[in-house]
Order: sequence, then structure tokens, then C-alpha cells
Amino acid sequence: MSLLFDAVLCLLLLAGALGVVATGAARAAVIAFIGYGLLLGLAWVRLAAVDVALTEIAIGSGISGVVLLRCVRALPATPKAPAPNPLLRPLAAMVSIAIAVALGAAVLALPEPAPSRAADVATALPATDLGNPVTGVLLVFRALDTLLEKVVLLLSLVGVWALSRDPACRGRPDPLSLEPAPAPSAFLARVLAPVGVLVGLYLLWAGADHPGGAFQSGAVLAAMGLLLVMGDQIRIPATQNRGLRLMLLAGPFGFLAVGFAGWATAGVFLGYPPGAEKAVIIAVEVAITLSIAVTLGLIVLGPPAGEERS
Amino acid sequence: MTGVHLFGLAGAALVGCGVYGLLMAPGALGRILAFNILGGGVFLIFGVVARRGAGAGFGADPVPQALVITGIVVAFCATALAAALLVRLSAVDAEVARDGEKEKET
Amino acid sequence: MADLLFAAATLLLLLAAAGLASLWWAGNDLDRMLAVQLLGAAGIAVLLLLTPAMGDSSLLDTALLLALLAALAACAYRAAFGPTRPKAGRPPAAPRP
Amino acid sequence: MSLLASAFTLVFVAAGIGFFAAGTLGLVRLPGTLSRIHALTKADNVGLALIVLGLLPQAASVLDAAKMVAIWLLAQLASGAVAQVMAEAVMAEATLAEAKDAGDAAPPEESRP
Repeated sequence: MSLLFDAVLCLLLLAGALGVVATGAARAAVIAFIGYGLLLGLAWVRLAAVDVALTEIAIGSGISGVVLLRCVRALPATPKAPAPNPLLRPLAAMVSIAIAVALGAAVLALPEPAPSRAADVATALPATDLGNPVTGVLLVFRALDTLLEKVVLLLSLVGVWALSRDPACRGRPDPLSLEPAPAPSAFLARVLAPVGVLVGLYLLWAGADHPGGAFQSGAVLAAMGLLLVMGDQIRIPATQNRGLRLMLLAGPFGFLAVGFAGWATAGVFLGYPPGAEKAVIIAVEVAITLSIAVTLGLIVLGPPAGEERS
Repeated sequence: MTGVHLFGLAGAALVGCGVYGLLMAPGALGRILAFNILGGGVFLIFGVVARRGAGAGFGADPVPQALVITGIVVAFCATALAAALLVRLSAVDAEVARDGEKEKET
Repeated sequence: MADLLFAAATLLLLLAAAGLASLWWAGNDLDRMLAVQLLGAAGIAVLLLLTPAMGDSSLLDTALLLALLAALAACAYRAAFGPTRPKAGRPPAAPRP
Repeated sequence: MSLLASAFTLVFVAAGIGFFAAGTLGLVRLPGTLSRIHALTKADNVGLALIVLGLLPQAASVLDAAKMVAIWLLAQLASGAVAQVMAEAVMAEATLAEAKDAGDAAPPEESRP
């Protein structure tokens, strides 16, 4: 019976992807993409990867949807790019089908028994006091990846800000809506956002031992911030705000500081002080959650519009 | 044939869809969406590898899972940056078109 | 029991897909957004059904997240594509500070 | 006892799916976006409520049961507000179209695909 469920889910996922690719209208394609992200979240649940499912639902479907809808609004209704040559269509279809078939064959030919690092993680995990192996991998065993990823996040925000018309990148990003928020959006922001912040903090707290963690929590907090902006409950902050910039830098630089301190305390870069691993890991997680939330929210809001003249 | 294989094949098909969209999409936004679908398919194959590596009391190998989480966030960054570039590009195009009209008038 | 719960989840997915497909061809973009909302509601129900079926209570957190973010897409759609002109019989909106 | 709980779950989940089916049918068959919104929110909320109620005996702990009820409440709140947001958009568009039809000096609406 579970096989039937998986088959239906896979077919729907494929239909969603085809809907995104085949739909000509940009707005419909983005709406289809939001649905596709939702289905992908269900697929991750079926693959026993709940941490990934949480990330996919929050970032892949939720926040990406806001970015893409906003992008569609800013673009002209009819793209002036010429339609591709219809003769190329069958060729492109053949290339993509060939790639899909080759990949499918590779998936069916995966080695048996499957190579796995699960046992290594299981033996090393008790030393960190963490219960969630994915958090362990992200923050301890592959901490360098996570650190660099924080830098990528920050660089991407720098890239977005660099597109501002203001050479100094000052001022507030353009509002999400051209008109004041409708009453239901404002109501939703007032009621849902506090609950959402609570859920975000819960995910951060639960992340040490259960699925959840800094990424998921940061994404939820960013989504709640966007909801508050959409409901006109908070003003979009100006980019030159010192507190804001401090929050942006707290995660990557805090993590880096802990990494360098690792040489002194544990004898290795990104090592955690023996005996106090969990406390330091939680502190790092809190700092990067804050940075992820603020960075994601600001990336969605886009480049600042320049200093206000008042 | 198990459910895990099914998801692997679905991932392969998603990659195919993404490649097709990347080649044939009429606008840049369509290409951004197709790129995301391609990425989703690759991540799903990672998920299959993770699920097959289940052991030691974990439902799936945590290392590929962590890689995918990092990947999703990086893919989001790339998408958002591309979308911002696209918006700015269309604004510049509109300005150029307006200036051209003005010059014609005078 | 688990098999029956899986069957129920499959049925829900198929229902949502049927609604999605018919609205996709027939309606405008608002209807499509509505269909995605239906998919979100069905997704919450599916995750709730999978929790006992897969015996993993952390799935409830994904359902919680889905319920929390269900409104985000609709609000973003409204903010991006709502009518940009003030409605008849209402004074024009004050410019944002 | 466990048989009774299973029967309870099955009956309520089946009823919940029935409501989902009714909601989907309404979404497919009813004319106009407003009536579709009506069908979606009414039927799906009851459907989700029945499924949550049916699954309560299967919850692993009291905390999980409370979480399930919280999920239902959140979904209820979100779906109600979303319905309002959507309906407001429909009404605003209709008002705009009316103003245009009446030959008001309303400037042309932005081009929509």
C-alpha cells in the first residue's frame, strides 16, 4: 500500500514539474512551482529525511514562492524574447529524455550494499551530546561546509544589494505591495506571526535532538518577518541600520571566531572545547539562526531604493 | 522495485524535465524555474542514496541529508540573486526604451 | 492499520490532484492559487496520516510548518498582484511614509 | 480497546476524506471564484478536523495529540484568513471592472495575460 502512495506521489511530482516547464505564462508557472515544492516536501518525508522536508517546505516552497511572485510582478507581462525554434523542440526533448534515462539506469544500478557513513556518525555522535545526527553533521563533522554556506548566503545578499540604484546601497528596499495591506493580511500578520516565531524557536530548540535546527528555524523566522511586512505591521528596515548589519554578521563571524578558538581549546580549526561541546554548539546555532533569518528576509526584500529625502 | 527506487526514477525524470525547460523556456524566469526543478531532481537522487544508506539506528544516512540541506539554501540564494538581476535588467531595458522614444519625439 | 492509513493518504493526494488539474485548465490565476491552497490542506492531512503510519512523530513538525506557511503564498500573491488602483468609493490610499 | 480505537480512527478518517471529496467537487463544479473559495474553506476545514479527531487515539503521547490540535487550529486560522484575502482580491478586481464598464474616467487596468 505504501508503494502505491509513493507511486502516486512520484507521478504528481512529475506532473507538477511538467506543469512548471510547459506553462507559458510566468505567473501560472510560479504558482505551479509552489505546489511542486510542497509535493517535494512530502517526498522527503517518505525518504525518512524529515530535516530536509522541513527545509524544503520552508525555503523551497514558502520563501522561494515569495521571491518568484515578486519577480513576476516586476517583469513586463509579455517577454520580448523570441520563442525558440520549433525544430529544436524534438531535439531538446530527446536530449532531456536521454539524460533522464541514463540517470534512471544509474539509480537502478547503485551498488549493493549501499555505502554509508551512518555507522561513523553513530560512533562519533555521543561525543557531541547531540541527538540529531543531521545537526551533528552540519555543525560538527562538516562544520566547514556550513561556515562557507553562511558566507555564500551573505555574499548573495551583497550581490542583491549591489543592484541598488544607490551607489552606497543605503535606504529601504521597495515595499512588497504598492497599496496598503488589506485587512485580512494585517489580521493574519498580527495573529500568526507570534505563533510562528514560537514555532521557529521550538524548531531551533528541538534541532539538537529531533529534526529541526538553525536552517529551518531561520527560514520560519524570515517567513514570519515577511508576513509582518506584508501585513504592514513592521516597516522594512533601512540597510544602513547598525543593529541590522550586526545581526547579519553575527552568524558567520561568530562561527568563525569559535572556529579559530578551536585551535586554542581543541587543537584544531572548528574544534569545540572538550566538555562544553553542546553549550558552544547551541550558542553557534542561535547566532547563525539569527543571521539566516535576517539574511533570508533581506534577500527576499531586494535591493535598497536609496536614501529618503525628507 | 521498492518505493526508494521509485523516488530515484522520479528524481531522474525531474532532471530531464529541468534540462528540457532550461533549453526551451521562452523567458529567463522560466529558465530559473527549470534550473530549480533540475536541482530538485538531483537532491532527490541524493535522498535516495541517503535512504539506501540507512543504518546504525538512523532512518537515512545523515551525511547526504546535511549536504542536501546546505544545497537547498545555496540554490535559494542563487535563485533569489538571479531573480533580482532579472528585475534590474528589465528595469534598465524599460529605461532604454523610454529614452529612445523621447529622442524620437524631439 | 498502517496500510489503511496509507490508502487514505493516497486517496487524499488523488483528490487534491483532481481538483488541481481541473482548476488548472479552467480557471484564472486566482483559481490556480486556490488549487495550491487545496494541495496545502491535503498535504497537512497526508502528513498527519503518515505520522502513525510511518511511526515517526517528528512528522508532526512538518505538518505544523505546512499549516504555518500555508497563508504565506496567498498573502504574497495578494501583495504582488492585488489591484493597484484605489477602489471606487474609497479615498485614494495615502502614500507610504 | 485497540480494536475500538482503530475503528474510531477509520470511521472519522473516512468521514474526513468524504468532506475533502465534497470540497474538491465543489471546487471543480461551482461557478465563480467566490463560490469556489466558499467550498474550499468550509469542506476542507471540517475534513481536516475529522481527520485530526480520528487520529487522536493513534497519537504516541499527550504532547503529540496537543500538537495535532494546534496544527488544526493553525490551519483553520490560515485558511479562514486566506479565504478573506482571496475574496478581497476578487471583489477589488470586480469593482475595478465595473468602474471601467460604467465608463468612469478610470485609467485602463494594467495589462494582464
